[in-house]
Amino acid sequence: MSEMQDIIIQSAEKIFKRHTTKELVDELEEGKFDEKTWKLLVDNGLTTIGVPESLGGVGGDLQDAFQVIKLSGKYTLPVPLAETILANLMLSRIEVQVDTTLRSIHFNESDGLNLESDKEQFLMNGQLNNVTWGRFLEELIVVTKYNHKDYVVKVSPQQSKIEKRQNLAGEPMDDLEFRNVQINPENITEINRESFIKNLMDLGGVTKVSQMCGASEEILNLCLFLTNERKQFGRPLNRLQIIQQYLATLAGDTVNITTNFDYVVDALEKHQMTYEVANSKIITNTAIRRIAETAHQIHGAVGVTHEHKLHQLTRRLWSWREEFGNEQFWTQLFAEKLMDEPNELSLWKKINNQKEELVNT
Amino acid sequence: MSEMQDIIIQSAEKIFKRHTTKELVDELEEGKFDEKTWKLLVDNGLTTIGVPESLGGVGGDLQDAFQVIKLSGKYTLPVPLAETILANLMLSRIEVQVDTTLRSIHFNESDGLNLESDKEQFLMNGQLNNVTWGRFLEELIVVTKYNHKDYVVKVSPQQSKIEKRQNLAGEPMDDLEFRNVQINPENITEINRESFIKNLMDLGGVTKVSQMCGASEEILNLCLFLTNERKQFGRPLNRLQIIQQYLATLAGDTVNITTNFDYVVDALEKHQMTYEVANSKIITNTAIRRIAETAHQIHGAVGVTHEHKLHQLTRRLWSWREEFGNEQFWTQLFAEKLMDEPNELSLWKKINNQKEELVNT
Amino acid sequence: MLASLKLPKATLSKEHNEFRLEVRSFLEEEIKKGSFHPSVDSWMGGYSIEFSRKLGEKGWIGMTLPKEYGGQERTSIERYVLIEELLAYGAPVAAHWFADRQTGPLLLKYGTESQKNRFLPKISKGECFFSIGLSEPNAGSDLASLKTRATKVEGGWLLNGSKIWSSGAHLSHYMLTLCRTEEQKENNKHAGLSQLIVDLSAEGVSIRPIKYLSGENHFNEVFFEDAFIPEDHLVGEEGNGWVQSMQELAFERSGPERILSTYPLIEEVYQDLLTNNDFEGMKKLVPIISELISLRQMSLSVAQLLEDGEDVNIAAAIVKDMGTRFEKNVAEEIRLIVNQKPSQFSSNQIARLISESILHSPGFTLRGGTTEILRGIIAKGMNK
Amino acid sequence: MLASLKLPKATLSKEHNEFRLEVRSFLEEEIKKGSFHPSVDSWMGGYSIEFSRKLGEKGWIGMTLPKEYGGQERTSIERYVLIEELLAYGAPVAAHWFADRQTGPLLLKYGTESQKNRFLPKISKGECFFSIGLSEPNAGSDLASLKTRATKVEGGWLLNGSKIWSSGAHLSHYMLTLCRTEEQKENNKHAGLSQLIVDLSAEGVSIRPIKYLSGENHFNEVFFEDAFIPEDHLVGEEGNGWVQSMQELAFERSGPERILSTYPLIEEVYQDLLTNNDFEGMKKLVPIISELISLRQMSLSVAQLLEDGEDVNIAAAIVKDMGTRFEKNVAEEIRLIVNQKPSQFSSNQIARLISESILHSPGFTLRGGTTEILRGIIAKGMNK
Repeated sequence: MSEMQDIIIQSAEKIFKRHTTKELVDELEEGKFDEKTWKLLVDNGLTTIGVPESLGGVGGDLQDAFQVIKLSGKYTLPVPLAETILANLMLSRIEVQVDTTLRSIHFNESDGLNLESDKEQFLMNGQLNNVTWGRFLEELIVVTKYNHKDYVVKVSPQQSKIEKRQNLAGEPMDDLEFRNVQINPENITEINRESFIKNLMDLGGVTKVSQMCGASEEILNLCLFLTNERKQFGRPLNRLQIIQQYLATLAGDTVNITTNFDYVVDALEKHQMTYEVANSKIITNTAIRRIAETAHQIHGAVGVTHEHKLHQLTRRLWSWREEFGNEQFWTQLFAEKLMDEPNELSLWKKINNQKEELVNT
Repeated sequence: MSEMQDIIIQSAEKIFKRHTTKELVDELEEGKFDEKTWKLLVDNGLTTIGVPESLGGVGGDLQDAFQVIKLSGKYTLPVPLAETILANLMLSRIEVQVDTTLRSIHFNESDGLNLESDKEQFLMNGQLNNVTWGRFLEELIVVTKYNHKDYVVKVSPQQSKIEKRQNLAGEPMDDLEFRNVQINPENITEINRESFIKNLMDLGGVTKVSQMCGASEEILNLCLFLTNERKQFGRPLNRLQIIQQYLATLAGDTVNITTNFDYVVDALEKHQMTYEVANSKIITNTAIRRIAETAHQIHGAVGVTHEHKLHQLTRRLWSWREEFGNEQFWTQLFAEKLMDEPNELSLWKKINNQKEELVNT
Repeated sequence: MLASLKLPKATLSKEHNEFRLEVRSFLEEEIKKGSFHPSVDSWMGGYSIEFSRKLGEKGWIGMTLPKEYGGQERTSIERYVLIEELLAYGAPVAAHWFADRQTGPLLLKYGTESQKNRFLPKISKGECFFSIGLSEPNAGSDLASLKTRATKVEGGWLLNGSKIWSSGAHLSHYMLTLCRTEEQKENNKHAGLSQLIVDLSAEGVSIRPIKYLSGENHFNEVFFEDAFIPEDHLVGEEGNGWVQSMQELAFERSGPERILSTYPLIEEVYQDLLTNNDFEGMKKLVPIISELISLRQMSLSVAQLLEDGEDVNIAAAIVKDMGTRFEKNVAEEIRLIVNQKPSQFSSNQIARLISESILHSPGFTLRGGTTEILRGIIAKGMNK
Repeated sequence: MLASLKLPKATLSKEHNEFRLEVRSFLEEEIKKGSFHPSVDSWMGGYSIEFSRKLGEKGWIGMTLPKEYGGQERTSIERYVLIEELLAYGAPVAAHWFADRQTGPLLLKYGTESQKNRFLPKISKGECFFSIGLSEPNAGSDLASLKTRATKVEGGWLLNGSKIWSSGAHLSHYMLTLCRTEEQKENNKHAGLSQLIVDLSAEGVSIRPIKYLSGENHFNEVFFEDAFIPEDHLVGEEGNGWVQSMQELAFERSGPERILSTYPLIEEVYQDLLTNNDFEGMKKLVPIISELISLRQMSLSVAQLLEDGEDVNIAAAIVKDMGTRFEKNVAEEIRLIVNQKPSQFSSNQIARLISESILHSPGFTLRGGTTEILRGIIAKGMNK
């Protein structure tokens, strides 16, 4: 954890709190991009957090970055701060300079992208589906092949044909079609595909976990507030036994995923990763279903109105759990890891990191 | 439904009620067989119910048989009435005469039985695992091959080497080893294996569903009684909101499986079977987990003592759900059926029996 | 087991099955013609005046009503079959839903001859839509503490107050409104309530739509400011409104709309699994299909109980509790079977149906009696 | 988020890991020697005087106690690691369990010098077993309404009454007994209670075993008829028994024994899936392993909070609620992964462990505070 973390977090929260109103989030759903908030984030260096200054970032470590992303989830920021931070973190991993561009990174195993050369330029063709924030991005980072090698390519979604779709939260999730889009060679970087994708899924998975943890904490706050304020038959709701049972399970799920979040970020930071991200995304995704359901049941009819804040959080939870691998994806990966490792180790030893290198560090 | 059903049910219930005490059930667990009750059941013709008189039974239809079996579950009969009725029903399907023998039928896909001929006799060799009631049976019905043909064989467990095991309810579930056991040719009947096994799994599955429904009804009774009688902080338990929620879900699960039971028996009776048994065993097995858990949670510490009646029911539920196919077995079968049938029919049409023969009957 | 928990096994006759096929071919024809696209929760969100008219022409609205009032005198089991088919195919039935399900039977039972002649034929033709005015702002689940007040004046009442969560009021002609016609009494909160038919286009009546979380518009708040209600718009007995309303609610708890709201998604996924020959996926779909089948059996049994004139209070609450939880589970289980990101306005039908199902889910276990209230009814009912 | 819901991330040091390996090789050695077979819920059902003695020799009972009283002065995090290993390997630790977990720390905090000198070294050697006497017949969850009464006499008290659900009392030397030393007061049910050490072999003390549903014997009812308790068997302050007892309970809610009771089954199934190269089965085991990992993180975090001297009331209740539900789920999920019928006394290890797990399950969410009580504590705690 960087020493600056407390200060960074506090100043980020101050900005988010002051500038993210329910109305601004509503406006996103109506198709407006909140330029003002975005500029503020850029001006405060929040979009390049976690990237070393030598690569154009403001510095800080992964802890800092994910804590800011968690807060962005809590305040349901109507701009793609999490996406841009993630894209910048990934660029910095391959030593590419970052800047203040509004960018995101997109990867889908079934992407049908194609890069061809055309004299000094390259041409990109193909279709990308479900690109979050697509229509508003200045730059999209994609992974593709050229001449049997793997590359990361920066491309502008504005040069594609955009079919506007949206996710469950009303955030843009567009289909982009690229037809002979020219790519400048300087926007192409060769990569080791396997390690890049693994890295991306790990950081992407934890990005989503961060956002979901932030939103879940805020949901718990809303539920505690409501059940304390609102009365039924003359007593505050939280005096009802059944409401208490709901609040307790809601708190349990929330504490579970947020505690786990701290452990997974620590493991990422220390590069001591085996199954941690899989585990984190699985338990967080699984908890989301109960958290959203319980919160709505507690809130009753008021909570399903568009006027209420609750759905801005629950709809995001339902959307975010689908990104960077759902439960099935990570379960598959985790199971493979469990099958792969040497059979002579018991499960207990495996989940207690009984490997020489770990015991000796 | 036979016209005699009401009378049969009433007289059966009278016998069960009078003769099945908690103590007798305890004694079974201590290894004693309740000869007296068994004789009473035989004398009252209950062991051959559902088998036509022409084949040695007392008559009645499948409805009658399964209603009696359901009651035997409710009263946790410490004798294998359900098993003997089922064995007799299966014998009657292949036109074999039944009698008052204490018998059961055992089938397991992995059974390693072997029949050889030895002059006029046959010799049986092999191992059968998890034979319910094994040590107490006069006769066991098994399925085996001889000379590329399939046979049903009557054999006496008393001629096998018996390893005494038990199921979760403390009922016998023994491992039997047969070594050169002589089989009289009149105890061998050729069968069409595929249809016999299908029949056996269907009738066996519904037998278990019947018992589980009976026991679940009794559990609900115990819970209603307890929560009405017992007080906490001066009020009957059933005035507590959380207890009400438990009672309601318990009632829901119980009504669901018992209602479904009536539908599946009707379909069996009318030979209008497609997915009905699979469906019934799946939903009943699934409900059992919740029913047993909720009943114990309602009963608290008192309910986990051996002195209390509750565990005689819940432990049987946990045992019975494993017999004649668990959820995985029937799910596999149901899924196969859903994949097999013609694709042009929608699911909706399939589950509404939109097939010419059914619409026209 | 308690008598109230014993449900009869209902058998659909050959005639019922033939009627089912008749409805089904009509619906398949309509889909082919493009008159609607199957959608989930179509009894809440599927609004089509044209489609309602067509059903009216077929005699499939108010079909249990006497012929003299425009009905078909068919049984409630036949109506049950009809509703199942409409919902399974995701047909747009929201417009006439409440008039068909509640107002028609209510008017038949309590209405005056002139009310029956005036409203029932139009309801049956799909030309007269009703909304229900029960809940009020800030009243929560405590329905008995209603504040909306009808003051007697020459020839009728002046109505003041407001109603909330009225589905479809912005698209309906009338609202069946429960209101206070006498002062509230300390010792009997249920006394002094009456049911009035409010013309939603009348002076003094205004409607404020309440957007649902997905941005759609189903609910409304309806305000009354000295709205004049003519004398002959009183339904049933003055002061008997509470009893009449509660009967209305209990009768409609266990219908197919408490089980099938998300069925169109199941069907689509089933077809998808078949097409892809995905056996592992099919195994995961089996528990859903199993639950669906047994819930429909229970629901049909309750319909039979109703037809037999028995008390269905507990049984209906059980079906609604379990059925609505099932409706909610459907999308949650299916999202782990198919590889489709929920996406609104997607070109992929499954991605769209999952979206609709998840967004509509929170309402399933709230509308028409929350899970917690239903369970209270069940538990208390068993202890009587 | 509320401060009480923020748990610190605890880090196990290299030394902790080395200690873990030390415990582990000891246990593997013992299993190899056949001194025990791994079983589920071994802190309740695994009774072995020899094994307790061995742990005592290693210094692994009462290990956080000061050296002058026979302890090792190790941290509670080290004890945490020890307990995890013991339970994961299903070692028989029931005999000394309560003496190690509760009585030792209690006596250290509240005991007289002479009590500490007399009991603590023996506890640490695994030679002195304690049982806990809290609940009474017919009292339900209302612990404050205790009736067992100690009447002052020359040199001590005469004890009358009875205690119920005392695990292991039939095998223990002493019982730490909460009883009334003053008349019950209307306005403060918690006043006038004291903790006495009762010698279970003394005259006037009798023990009636209560068979568990599986036929095993864990619980007892303990009767006192004019049993003489010497003065110096009072623990702490006379009249302060309620506060002392509640501290004891809260401190021990979130330990590994609320998560790992059924772990030996998970391990066995994991090995089985590996051996059979069953990938589909492994995928079904993943959610269980995931939940296990995150629950252990939470539990460790609470141990850290305790070590830091913070209030753990809510956090510990959360861990116990979730952990014990997890313990219960294990067998239910696993029975659908492996193809083994639960069978008691089976030669198949999985069949036996599933049996034990299912039969012990009902107790998990009852003992040490029921699910419902814990959730009440959590909800009320958050609203303070």
